[in-house]
This record gives sequence, C-alpha cells and structure tokens, in this order.
Amino acid sequence: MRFGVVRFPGSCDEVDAQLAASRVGEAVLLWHAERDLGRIDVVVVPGGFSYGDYLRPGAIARFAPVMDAIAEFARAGGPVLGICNGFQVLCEAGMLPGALLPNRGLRFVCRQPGVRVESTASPFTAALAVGERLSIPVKHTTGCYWAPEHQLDRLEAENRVVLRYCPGQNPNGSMRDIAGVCNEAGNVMGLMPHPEHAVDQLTGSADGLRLFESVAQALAPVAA
Amino acid sequence: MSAVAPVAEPERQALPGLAGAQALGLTEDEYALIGQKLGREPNLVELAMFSLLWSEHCAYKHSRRLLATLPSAGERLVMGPGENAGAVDVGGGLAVAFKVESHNHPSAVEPFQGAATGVGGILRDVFAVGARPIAVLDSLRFGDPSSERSRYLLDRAVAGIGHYGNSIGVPTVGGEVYFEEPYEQNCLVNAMCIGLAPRERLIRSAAAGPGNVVVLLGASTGRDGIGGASVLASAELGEGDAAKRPSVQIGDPFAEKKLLECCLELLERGLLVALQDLGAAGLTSSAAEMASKGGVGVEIDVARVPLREPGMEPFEIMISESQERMLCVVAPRRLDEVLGLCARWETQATAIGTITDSGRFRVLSDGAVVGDVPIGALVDDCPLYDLSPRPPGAQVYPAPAARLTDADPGESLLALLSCPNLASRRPLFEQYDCLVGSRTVCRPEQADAAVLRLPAREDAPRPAIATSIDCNGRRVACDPRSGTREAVLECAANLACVGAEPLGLTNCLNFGNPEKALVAWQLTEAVGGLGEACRALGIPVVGGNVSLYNEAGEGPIYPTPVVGMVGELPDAARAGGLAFARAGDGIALVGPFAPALAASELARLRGEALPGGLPAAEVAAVVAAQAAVRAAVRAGVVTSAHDVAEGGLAVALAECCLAGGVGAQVSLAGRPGGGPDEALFGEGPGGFVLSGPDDALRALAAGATPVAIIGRVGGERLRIEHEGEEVVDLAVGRLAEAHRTLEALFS
Amino acid sequence: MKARVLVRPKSGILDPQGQAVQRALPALGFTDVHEVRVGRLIELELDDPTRLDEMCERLLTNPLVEDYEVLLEEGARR
Amino acid sequence: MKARVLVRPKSGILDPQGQAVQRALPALGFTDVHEVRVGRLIELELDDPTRLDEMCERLLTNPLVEDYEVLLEEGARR
Ligand SMILES: Nc1ncnc2c1ncn2[C@@H]1O[C@H](COP(=O)(O)OP(=O)(O)O)[C@@H](O)[C@H]1O
Ligand SMILES: [Mg+2]
Repeated sequence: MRFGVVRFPGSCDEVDAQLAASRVGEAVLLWHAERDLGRIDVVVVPGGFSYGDYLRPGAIARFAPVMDAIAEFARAGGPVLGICNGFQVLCEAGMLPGALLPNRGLRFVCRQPGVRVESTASPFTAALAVGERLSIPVKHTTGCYWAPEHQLDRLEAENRVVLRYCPGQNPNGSMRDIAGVCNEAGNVMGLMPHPEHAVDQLTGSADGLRLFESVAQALAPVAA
Repeated sequence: MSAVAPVAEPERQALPGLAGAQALGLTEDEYALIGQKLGREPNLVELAMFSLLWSEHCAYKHSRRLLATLPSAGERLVMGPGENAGAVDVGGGLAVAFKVESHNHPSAVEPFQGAATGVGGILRDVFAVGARPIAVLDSLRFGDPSSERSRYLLDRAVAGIGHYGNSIGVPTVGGEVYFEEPYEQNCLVNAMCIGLAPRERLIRSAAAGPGNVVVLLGASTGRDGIGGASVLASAELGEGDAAKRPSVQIGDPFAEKKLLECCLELLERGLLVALQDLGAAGLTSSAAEMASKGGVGVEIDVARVPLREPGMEPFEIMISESQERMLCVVAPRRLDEVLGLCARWETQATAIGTITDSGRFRVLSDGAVVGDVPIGALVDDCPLYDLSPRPPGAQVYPAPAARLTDADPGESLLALLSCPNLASRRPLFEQYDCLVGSRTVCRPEQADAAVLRLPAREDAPRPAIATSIDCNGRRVACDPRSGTREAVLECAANLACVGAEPLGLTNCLNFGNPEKALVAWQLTEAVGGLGEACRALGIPVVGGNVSLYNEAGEGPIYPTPVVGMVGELPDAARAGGLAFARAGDGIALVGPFAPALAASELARLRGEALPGGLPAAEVAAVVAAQAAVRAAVRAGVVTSAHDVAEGGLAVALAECCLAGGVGAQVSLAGRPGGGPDEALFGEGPGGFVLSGPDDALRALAAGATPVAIIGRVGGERLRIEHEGEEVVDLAVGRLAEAHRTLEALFS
Repeated sequence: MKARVLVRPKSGILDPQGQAVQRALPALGFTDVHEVRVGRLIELELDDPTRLDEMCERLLTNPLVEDYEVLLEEGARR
Repeated sequence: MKARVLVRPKSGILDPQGQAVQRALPALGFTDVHEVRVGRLIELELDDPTRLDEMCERLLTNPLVEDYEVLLEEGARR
C-alpha cells in the first residue's frame, strides 16, 4: 500500500498528507516535474497554494508534467484524492466536474464544520456508511463548489456527491452544500475539507483518517 | 579631502554633501563623522549606505544602551540577541527560534501589503537561522472601530497577514488586537514567528572565508521601499504621507515558499557557510552585517544583481528593500551544487560578489568601484545617543471617550463582552490557517496559549511548546514599569494555564519619538520593568525589535512593549483548555489577585481618566501562583484553567462558560468597602479561574498560593452573587451574542 | 505587440466580488450603479496573436465559468 | 450605459501573478510572450459616467499600487 503525494511549488499540506497517509501505509512525495509515478497505489493531490494560486487556483498546476501521469493512472482506475487545492487542480484538469469559485464571504475561512457522508461509491468512503457525520476542518478562499444545475442533478442521480456540509454549516456557499464529489468511475474524488488535518484526536479530530483507511481497505485484496 | 577617491564614472559620483546627507536623515555631526571615518566626503552610494545603516531602524541609536540591560543568558538559551532570531533548547536535540518584529509604518500606508510583508519579513528572520517556521502570531493595535479608517486598517491588515501566512503554509496560531484612540493615526502591526530546527543545524550569519562567493537568492530587485527604512520606519508619519507611497513593497508568498524550502534544503545539505535575510536597507545591511560579524570584507557588483526595473542606479540597488530575497556565502567548489538546487526550487540564485580580507565593503558596478567604506564604520560606529528621560508631571493621555453610564453589573458584563477589546476574535482568526503543519493542539479560543506538538522522543511521547503574545498598552501608559511587568506576567500566566513553563521571551518595543523626554522616560521605565519581570521568571530575552517614532497628529501612541513568549510542556495531551466542561465541577479563584478598577477595561468604558500609576504587583507571589497552576494542569487533575485579565473575574468566568457552552453559579465576597464592580470587573495580575473536582482544587492550597472555591459549573446561565446578593444572571446564549460583535466589522 | 484579455464571470455565475462592490457604492454616494461584475485583466506583450484564443481557453480562463474577450492594440489583427 | 474599468499593477510594482503566468506559458508551447501583467476588470452598468474617476480612486482601485483606465461603451462620453 503506497501513497504518492504530489508536491507542486507552493504546496503546503503535502507533508501533512504524507504523515496522514503513512498512518495506514507507506507514503512518498511526488515531485511535480516527474513524468513517472513509480510504483504507487494511491495518488493524493494535496492542499496548499500551488503556484501561489495565481491566475486561478489550480490553473497552472494542472499543466505540471506529473499531472499527465496522474491522468493516466486515473484512467487505469487508480484511486486519486484531491484535497482543497488538489480538488481545484483536478477540476481545472477536467478530471472532476464543476469548478470552485470564491467563497460567498470572499474571505479565507478556517473552521471545523460537520460533513455528512453521502455516498460510498468512491474507494475513499467505501468503508464508511451513508449518513455518518465527520468533523473535518476546512481552510480556503476558493471553495464554493459550482456546476450547472443539470450536472448537479446528474451527480446526485449517479451517487457522485460524496460529502456534504451538515445543514447550516456550509462555510463557502457551495451549491447544494456539496463538500466532495467523485468522477463517473468513482476512483477520482475531490473535497474541500482536509482529512489529513483530522487524523489525531490530539489535534482536534480523527475522522479524516477514515478516508485513508477506507482506500487502504478497498485496495487491500489487490495489494495482497 | 583624501586622494584615494574611488574610480568611477564621474557623472554618477557628484558628491551629495551635507545637504544630501540631511535629506537622507543624517545629522550634521553624523555627516562629519562619516567623513572622518572615510577620510573623504562620501559619494551618493556610500552616503545612501550610511544613511540607512545609521538610521534608528538599523543602528538602534536611541535604544541600544537600554537593551544591553536586559537579561540575555540562561541555561536553555541557544542563541541570544544579535542573531536574526534568538533560540532556546526544547530537548530532544531540538531548538526553537523565535522573534517578533514590527511593520507599523508600512501598514499605516498600505495595510494589506504592509502586514503581509511584515509576516514575510519575520519568517525570513527565522529561516535565516536555519529553523523551519512552524507558527506565526500577530499583535495589532488600531484606533476605535467607530472610525472608518480603523475599520479599513483592521480589515486589510488581517487580510494581509492571512494572505501571507496561509499561502506560505505556516499556521497563525495566536495573537492579540486592541482598539484605542492613540493608535488611530499610527496603527501597530507586529508579527512573531516561531521556528523549529535540530539544534546543531542552527546557523549564524557571520560570513567567513575570503574567496568565498556571495550569492543572492530569490526575487529580482526593484525600486521597492527605496528609502523605506529611513523614511518609513524612522520618521514620524504626518503630512505628505501620500508622497511616500510609491515605495510600497508587494509581498509574494509563493516566491518566499520556494525560497524557504530552497534555503532549508541548502542548509540540510551543508552547502552554506552563512545565511542572512534581506530586510531593511536590503543588500547593504545584510552584506555589511554578515561581514562585520565574521570580521571580513565584502565586494558586491551591482551589475550582477538581477533587476526587475531598467535603469536602476547603483545606490538604488544597494538599498532596495525588495522582498523575498536572501544572501548566502558559499565556498567556490560548492557553487554549482547550490545553483543547481536553487534551479530545482525555481529560485533565482546569482553570484554577486566575494568575501575579502580587506575589512571593507566595496561596491562595484561592472568592475568599477562605485563605493568603498570600512565595514566597522558602517556597522559599529554609528553614534549612540543617551536618552533624556523625564517623567511627566501629570497623565498626558486624554481620558477615553465615555461609552457606558449607570450600568448594573449584568449590563456592565454585557458591555464588556461586546466591547471591541474583549469581544470574540473569531472573525479575525478564522481568516488564518491555524492547522497547517499538523502540530496545533490548542487553537485560538480553546486555551490561553497556543500549543504546538513537537516530535515524540524517548522520555516524552507528546512533548509540546506553548506560545502567547501580550501587551496592554493602556496599562503601560498608566505606569510604564508596572505595565510592562504585567505584560510579561500575563504572557507567563497564559503559558501556565496550558501547563507550560516559560523558556524565553522576545519583545517589540513600539514607542513614540525617543528624543522627547516623555517617550524617553516611558522607554527607560518599560525596559526596566521588562528586565525585572524576566529576572523574576528566570528567563532570557532572546531577541526582539524596536520601533520608535510611532506618533502622528496628537502625540505618541500608548507605549506598547509587545511581549512574545515560548514555553514547554511535557505532555500535549494534558494541555489545559479554558472551557468549563463538566457540570458539577468546582470553580476556584487562585492566586494573589487584588482587583482594582483604576485602568481597567470598565474604567475605559466609563471614560475615566488614566491613573498616573498602577498598584505594584507582588511579582514573586504571582510567579508562585503560576507555578501552582502549571503543576495542577500538568498533573491533569483540573478540568480547565484561565487567567483573569481584561474585564476582570466576571469576564474570565463568562469566557470559560462561552468556551464550554455551559453555565456557572458563583458567589463572591468583596474587599471591605469595595462594591460589586471592583470584585467583578477589577483588574490586576495574579488571578486564575480553575475548574475541577473540589479536592483537586483544595489541594492547590497546599502551597502558599491563595485558593478560594467560589462556585460550581452547570446549567445554562451565568449567575454571580456578591455578598449574598445576586448581581448577574444571564443566559450563556445572551453572553455569546454580546461576544460576537466583531463580526459586524468584517461583513 | 500588446494584447489584452478581459475575463469575466459568465452570466448566471454568482459574482460575490461584484456584489460586494455594488453594495459598497451607495455609502460612498454612488447611487446610480445598477450592476457590477468583477473579473480579470491580463495584458500580454507577444509576437503572434493567432494563438490567443487557444491560450485563453487552455490557461487564462476557465471556460466553464468564465467568458473572455481579446482586445488587440490598434491596427493589429489576428 | 456600460463602463469597463481596467486595473493593473503600476509599472515598477511587483506583479507576482503576471510572473507566474509568464513562466507557465512556455511549457504550454507559447514561447513568444515577453511580458504578462495580471490585473482586474470591473464592469459597471450605470447612468452617469462623470464620477467614474472618483469611484476608481476611492473604491475600485488602490491608487498606491494600481493604475486604471476607463473604457466606455461606444458612443458614450464623459
Ligand atoms: N527589544 C529588543 N530586545 C532584545 N533584543 C533586541 C531588541 N530589539 C532588537 N534586538 C536584537 O537586535 C538585533 C538586531 O535587530 P534587527 O535589526 O531587528 O534584526 P534584523 O535585521 O535581523 O531584523 C537582533 O538580534 C534583535 O533580536
Ligand atoms: Mg534579519
């Protein structure tokens, strides 16, 4: 079980993601300029401010050489998790539907909202139960999830809205309280909350660890 | 004067003379002294260099003698004042480096960029010593938020701090903000940074090895902040501020993130002889200070410096304050490796000069000498000035505007909770990432100090450090010596409440014009009080910063010696929170607390004049009470601990209720003759509110520290009796509503 | 040659920045502004404008949520 | 009427966004772009354009670090 966590210039949460992943498996950093992922079972595109978030969050990072390899990995069914800036990168790259717009409040917001599991279609939530409530922090300026209404309907119909903010706790104005979505095949998931910052009760919550455990479990037979 | 004039293009070398020197802020005597040191008149490049290094900001000409009186030694000290940041040992082979610095005047001109580049600058000071920044704290002062300008400054400064800290991935874990009229025209924006490093990897900035290469890292050089150090940082703000505006520096946290990772990797691989940040006075001060510390000379060719703007003059390049740059010294055989690593981090790196054994700073332009000065003269020979302190006959600060009249204790409590100095800081700190780095155990509003986890070690699975930054300028204005002592004690009290023991202190002395007798007195008294308190706590001052000339219009700001402290605790899992959490717990008032209304927040709301003095605290008894609280928290026998500060005991109780979402019933006895207001809202050092099982609270009284069980946690209301009469009865929800008022400033 | 790319949120896309500006105007005495949209301006100095659309679609804008318009220096053409 | 305000970093003022975009372009095959500046676009629908300069200076731009230019809908004048 080997996680590869991408490091772009300007990534900030990559080491935290590596630490979180290393609680359930091995975890290495993947340099943005690499074209070859090596032997990797799960890719994490982490949070932070790749390329300073200049122009638009994720707009420049999605052209990094490593992204071609990640797209290839995803096409082959490999699990990819985009967290916060990583979610933005995956949307910009067209690997996930929709876009992330500036928060309604226009400010950076760092908060610990409740998040409800809506779907177990992704390997990152396969081991969780629909309806479970997780406490996972968010911290971002551009986290308002947006997609055209018909696409939102389709996402819901296809069970691809993976996480929603609990009622009244939407921190950014995301449409339909969406906090995380996955692609059609379910193997690529993006979310604004930071599960890597919720892996230890000592630092506030261990609920985020469940996502890492879930994907490890989902892959276990393969890895064995 | 002398015949050894430097060789240079003559048209660039017209001598600026005394008039030029004065325009750059030097005095006639200083100009004469420069001529003496050089043996001739300085040219423009040389004069620009002197004017900056001999400015208040770089030379500390009015404060150095005072600073020398501060205790700067200690068992745990690793690096003291004189380096970019001081450092203390935190065990396990690790050291923590920290420093606080001001960016007041740039923030008054352009608050977003001023605050952002303030954070960028203090981060560089910390990674310049080889430590990875792991936390930022901010200390802010603005005028009353009823003024549009204050709201604008607040809004933009907070956004700027968040922008830089969040983007670079260093958590902002704590801070403070006060709103008082004397800061209306001259806001204060101080930022503190804490860094972590293996002890043996800390690096000093002394250059060494003639023949070694001087490499400039990071951003290209533009005309940012030309004259910034002398104009913005050392002169009173006033009319014509608009004219100073073109020198605004723009922060680029993305560039600094790459620079930071690059520098740390260069150090980890042992590729650098010395490292130094470029701050005020840019290349001039960093190169001169590195050479001075190493007792060597340096040669820099300005033609090799990558420029952002065409046509920059050599003097502009030498003093530009463009951000996100560092200077390092590299052995020639390591140069390629250094340049290669920088390229990988997309960080520009250029060899711009060499270390020499001449003891001189030579500036070249395409090989031609355009400036040549002895390093000693630049760095060490600035004249120091004695202050002429004189205590004022009467309080000089006007009474604050009255905002509250005829209030009963319940109304006073609500007014206090909702006043800008005491209302919840959530609307500020939610704009800061307090989590990145995975170390944050106690977040803002959870505990009196931020707690950051350190790597596990054999003797301690969850070691941690705690940090806090404090200063109540209004109390310092009443009594600079006692007020400063109180600021230090308050910081240490915050640490005690999470179970941490202080290891060291940093400070930023924000004062007015030291050439005025009043300010000189404030400064002298404050530094005296700072030293006394540090000695009482047995901790060193590891470094700091001085920001003078903070005045505009009506006179000086409140004297504001901001104190930042770092302490250690053995077990992060036992870090104390401030929240009442268990119904049925007893509530104890612990410590030699002697509440007084004079100079309190309530007195301010009532528009009372500032008293000319504060009651002298029994420092030793306060320190002993802190030790008792710390021991109880570390033992894990109490549920919560919170110190009594602004707003007095009633506000402290309300804060414990708010944090836990639970009520309390409390019964107080007063000083004979003192009314309920004094017992409820009086202030002074040395008081703590603890909750927990009664026997644990009673056990605290085993030492000499006074302990009184005053109530019980539970219910949904805060009820306070005074001398048997109920004086407060408020729902916790009502308290919460009052506490939320700052939200309105950010909508 | 110089080119300017004007990028704006597509109609129908929420523009909180524009709304914030619009809300702030009346207090400053500007009462006749009916709508405000805030977008981005990108100014380029380049040799060959023929690939500007491609540049806009791939990098400079997010076509899902943004519209753009290219203004060329007078006299220039694509 | 419609007005557009183009806001850009003053010359000489650091433009980190422009730099980041410029550095990203070659990898996408755009090798002929010599300079990029990133600013803001503000589009307004308003009745009276005479006070636009005042609006720009007081609210829409930060005159310390930004320049601006007003483009009016064709035919309109101030
Ligand atoms: N108030 C103070 N207390 C203790 N040390 C101080 C104080 N002010 C400045 N210093 C020390 O003096 C040195 C020079 O400070 P400064 O010029 O601000 O450093 P830098 O150029 O690295 O920012 C530093 O080592 C700093 O820690
Ligand atoms: Mg320094």
